[in-house]
Amino acid sequence: MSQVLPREILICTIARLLEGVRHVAVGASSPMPAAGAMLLRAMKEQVGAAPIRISILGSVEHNFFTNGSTELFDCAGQGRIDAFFLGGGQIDGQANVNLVGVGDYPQSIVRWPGSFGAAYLYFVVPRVILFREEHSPRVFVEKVDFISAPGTSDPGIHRTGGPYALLTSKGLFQFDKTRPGFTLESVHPGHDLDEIRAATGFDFLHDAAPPVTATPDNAMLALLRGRVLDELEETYPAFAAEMRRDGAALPVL
Amino acid sequence: MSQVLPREILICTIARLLEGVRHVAVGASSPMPAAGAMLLRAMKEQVGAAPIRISILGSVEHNFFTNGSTELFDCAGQGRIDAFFLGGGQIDGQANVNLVGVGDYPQSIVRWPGSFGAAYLYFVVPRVILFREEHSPRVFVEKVDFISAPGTSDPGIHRTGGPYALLTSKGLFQFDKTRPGFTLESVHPGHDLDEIRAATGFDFLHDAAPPVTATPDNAMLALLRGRVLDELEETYPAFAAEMRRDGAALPVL
Amino acid sequence: MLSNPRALAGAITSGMRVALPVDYAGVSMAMTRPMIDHGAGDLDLVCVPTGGLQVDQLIGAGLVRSVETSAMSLGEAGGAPHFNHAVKEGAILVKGATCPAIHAGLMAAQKGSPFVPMRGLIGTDVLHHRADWRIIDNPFADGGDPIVLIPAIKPDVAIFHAAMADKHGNVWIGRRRELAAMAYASTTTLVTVERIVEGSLLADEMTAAGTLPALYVTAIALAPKGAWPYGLWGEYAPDTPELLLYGKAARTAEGFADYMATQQAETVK
Amino acid sequence: MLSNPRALAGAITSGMRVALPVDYAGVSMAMTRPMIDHGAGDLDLVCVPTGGLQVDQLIGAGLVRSVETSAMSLGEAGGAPHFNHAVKEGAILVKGATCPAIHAGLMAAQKGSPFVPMRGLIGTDVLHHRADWRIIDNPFADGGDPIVLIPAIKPDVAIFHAAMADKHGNVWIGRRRELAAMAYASTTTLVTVERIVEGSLLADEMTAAGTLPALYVTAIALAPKGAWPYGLWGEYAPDTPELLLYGKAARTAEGFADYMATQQAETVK
Repeated sequence: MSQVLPREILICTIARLLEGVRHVAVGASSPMPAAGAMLLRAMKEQVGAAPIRISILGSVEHNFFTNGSTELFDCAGQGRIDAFFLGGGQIDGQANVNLVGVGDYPQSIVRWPGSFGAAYLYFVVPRVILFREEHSPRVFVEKVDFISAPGTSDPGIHRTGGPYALLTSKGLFQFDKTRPGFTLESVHPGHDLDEIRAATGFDFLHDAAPPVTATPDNAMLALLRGRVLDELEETYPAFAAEMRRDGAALPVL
Repeated sequence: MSQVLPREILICTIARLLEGVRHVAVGASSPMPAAGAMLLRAMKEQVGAAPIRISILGSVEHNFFTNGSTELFDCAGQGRIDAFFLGGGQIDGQANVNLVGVGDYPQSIVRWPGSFGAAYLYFVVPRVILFREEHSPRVFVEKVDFISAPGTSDPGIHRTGGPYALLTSKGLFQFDKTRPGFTLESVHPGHDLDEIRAATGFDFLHDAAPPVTATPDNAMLALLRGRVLDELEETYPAFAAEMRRDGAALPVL
Repeated sequence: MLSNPRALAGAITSGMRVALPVDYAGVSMAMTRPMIDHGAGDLDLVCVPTGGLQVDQLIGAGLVRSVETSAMSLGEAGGAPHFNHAVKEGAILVKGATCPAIHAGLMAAQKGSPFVPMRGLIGTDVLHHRADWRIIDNPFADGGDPIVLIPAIKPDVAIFHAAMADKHGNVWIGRRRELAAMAYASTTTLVTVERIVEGSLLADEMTAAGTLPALYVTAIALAPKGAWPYGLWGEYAPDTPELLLYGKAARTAEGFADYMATQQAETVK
Repeated sequence: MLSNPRALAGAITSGMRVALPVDYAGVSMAMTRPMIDHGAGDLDLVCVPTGGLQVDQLIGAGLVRSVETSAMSLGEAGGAPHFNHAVKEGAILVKGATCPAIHAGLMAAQKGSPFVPMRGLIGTDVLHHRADWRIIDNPFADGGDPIVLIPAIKPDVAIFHAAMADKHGNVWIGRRRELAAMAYASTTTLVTVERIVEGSLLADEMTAAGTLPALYVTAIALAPKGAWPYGLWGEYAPDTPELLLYGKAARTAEGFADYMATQQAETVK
């Protein structure tokens, strides 16, 4: 059995988080979410299960929309998008997401691009996966400086979507909206609970000895390294090449 | 000089009523409004004036819309349609229009097709020309049985459009929204005030001896009988043929 | 995803809200007979934005509970006989509308919004008879300025006919974008087409511009001349003599039964 | 109706509200330099729905009073340096939005409505900083159910780049229908195109499906490669090295001046 790259574990985890979706939308510059979605699609196809639709925003190749840039939001509002990914310059323990900046708005000290569609999509996409590789106290803060999209809403607020999980380079968290707060579900190979606690600016629940994130079996890995990287290459050529290079450098056990 | 057909007078009157518009929309089965608009367009072109745009609904040939059947209404709401024509099973002295039926709604005694877009367009098209050839007390009533579109609105109601004139086979009326009510502007050749009074179920203002509706000069008539009928033929072949046949039967003086 | 009109009709169940297009935009007449044979009734029809032959036949067959429409006619063939009769008898509920209000209701559903506002309407008997519409004062004005709110129209199924589809389920609707609006707003969408083309309609930007993506399409059936006797925008003209024939025949129950029986001979596969 | 980019820029006057498209949808970069040379300032930009290179250059040239946008970046080339600097200095007003809110505002203008409702937003700091938006309780709910209303966005002018136009003034926008939405909502629309084609784009149903009719188009100018260094959907890809070059150069006033001077040599007709 071959060794597994950290990014391969992330991609396979994303595929697992998407289990059961019919339609997933991913951002233009989100190769790992796209890879996870493509991996799940390939796995479903192998067993003859219902097909999964993947919309990659800004891609001419994987764009199923024909009504301009409003269609993604309309489609989500109609309940036709089951899963979406959000990053965030800051994410806090209530799953609030900040895409705008650090410091007092509008004259922030650090400024990120902006909220994009998050202030809407977070409310209407049932399974929003928070995905941020950098796992550090400057990203995972006690309280965000600006709420681009809130993790939870009061009961009287119409909301059909929200945070489902938080995936980082170190671990995987589930979100409990009743509490509200995150629970550490698993720690990626090579990391541990103390490290995650030190790198996380908010409190979270966890087992005394949390499990290790599952690594993919050989079949899943073969699919990812073969067909999925081929498919990925059309839209994310640089990322696919990097994955192949890193994969080739792995020692075979 | 040749004699003039009654319908030619109507078409030339329509062209005069449209003076100054940039964009006029006409219904699919409205050959005379279309002819009037085409006549004005041809006259403007002859003198090198700003062009007039004519949208004929339901026509593939004269359709400038590409956003489905909602576009006419959007376009009107944007203020891009200057003139439109409305008929009406009943029209009353307040310029209320009934396109639905006679008797108690919904189980009307007589039922017409329905309100179509009138309940909106009458509010947002600045120059709505009420056009109904049949001039009889059953059409021009004291009070309509169903208001598909009201002639006037209270001052607090947002309204940028409304009735501009009423043209029938017998005469031409202007509408005064402050009164509100109609004023007979002219009587078509071959008709008189007493006849119009008898045929009209509502009161209207008029001069003791109202003028006769202007007949077209030879240049206007030549344009109508030539180029305009040719243009009209593409969309309304039966109507154009009828006009040619009637014109050919006229004695030349 | 490729099927036939009878199988498509099988997806309709009693009590569904069904969106149907205006006569010139792509009426799936090919679905009318299969719907009647299938027999799912108590339908609430939404005409986008007006109705005609298909609606009249469905009413004649006793499948219709209510009709939301801004007009109903057979065009040159005059009034819609079964509609007019059913209204007079009180056999169906009519929700009278005006064209842009129906488009507005579909737009609200497309946007996932509970309503959209619409100018006009105030002082009309159209509004007067719509207890399901609301008036509020425009919150952006300094008091006053009443405006009507139209609630979202969310049909269970949209049914229409188009020129072509590909094997991936994409449907070319051209500039008849009300068909896309119907599909966006509806839970399921059933489409009959003149022809199935090779390749993907989304692969080329020219065809993609007029394409309703498969994402919104539940099932497609091949039905050449499937809008007949209506025309199909950009493809063929209406068959006016046939419409006149129907308009005359349908004035009596026997005439309607005879007409429909004759049609059946032609449309059964 | 056919003109050149400099003449088009002449139609812009100080204080206008200007709608500009997202980086991949057809930014008329060919208009940027003529706009700067023309010098009409105090512009209120509306990014549909996000901004980048063009907006940054207009800010750098001192022409911008405010920017309504849901995001601002140069993509792979990082943050927009002049935008970020101007925001920090308080030199421009930012009206922070979220993509569907900008589309909603344009849709309200397209429909001639004063506002449209939009789900989401409640509890965000985006909403908190928009005093021009309103919250009402959904009149169709049984009390409660707050919903945000977005007022109509009515730009004075929309400016974009497209693949082709015909001599009648019709513009082919393909499936980038946000360009049509911008034009519907705006008083005037200025368009640069890659090429002018013979005949009418409306004469054929295939091209008509992707065409913005001349009715909404004020003037058109030929500008081959007019989106460069951005790409044009379905035509050519973005020139990422050039974007990186700008991103680096524009960090200093001198770098920006040098960069713009070099561009001028290339774009002056």
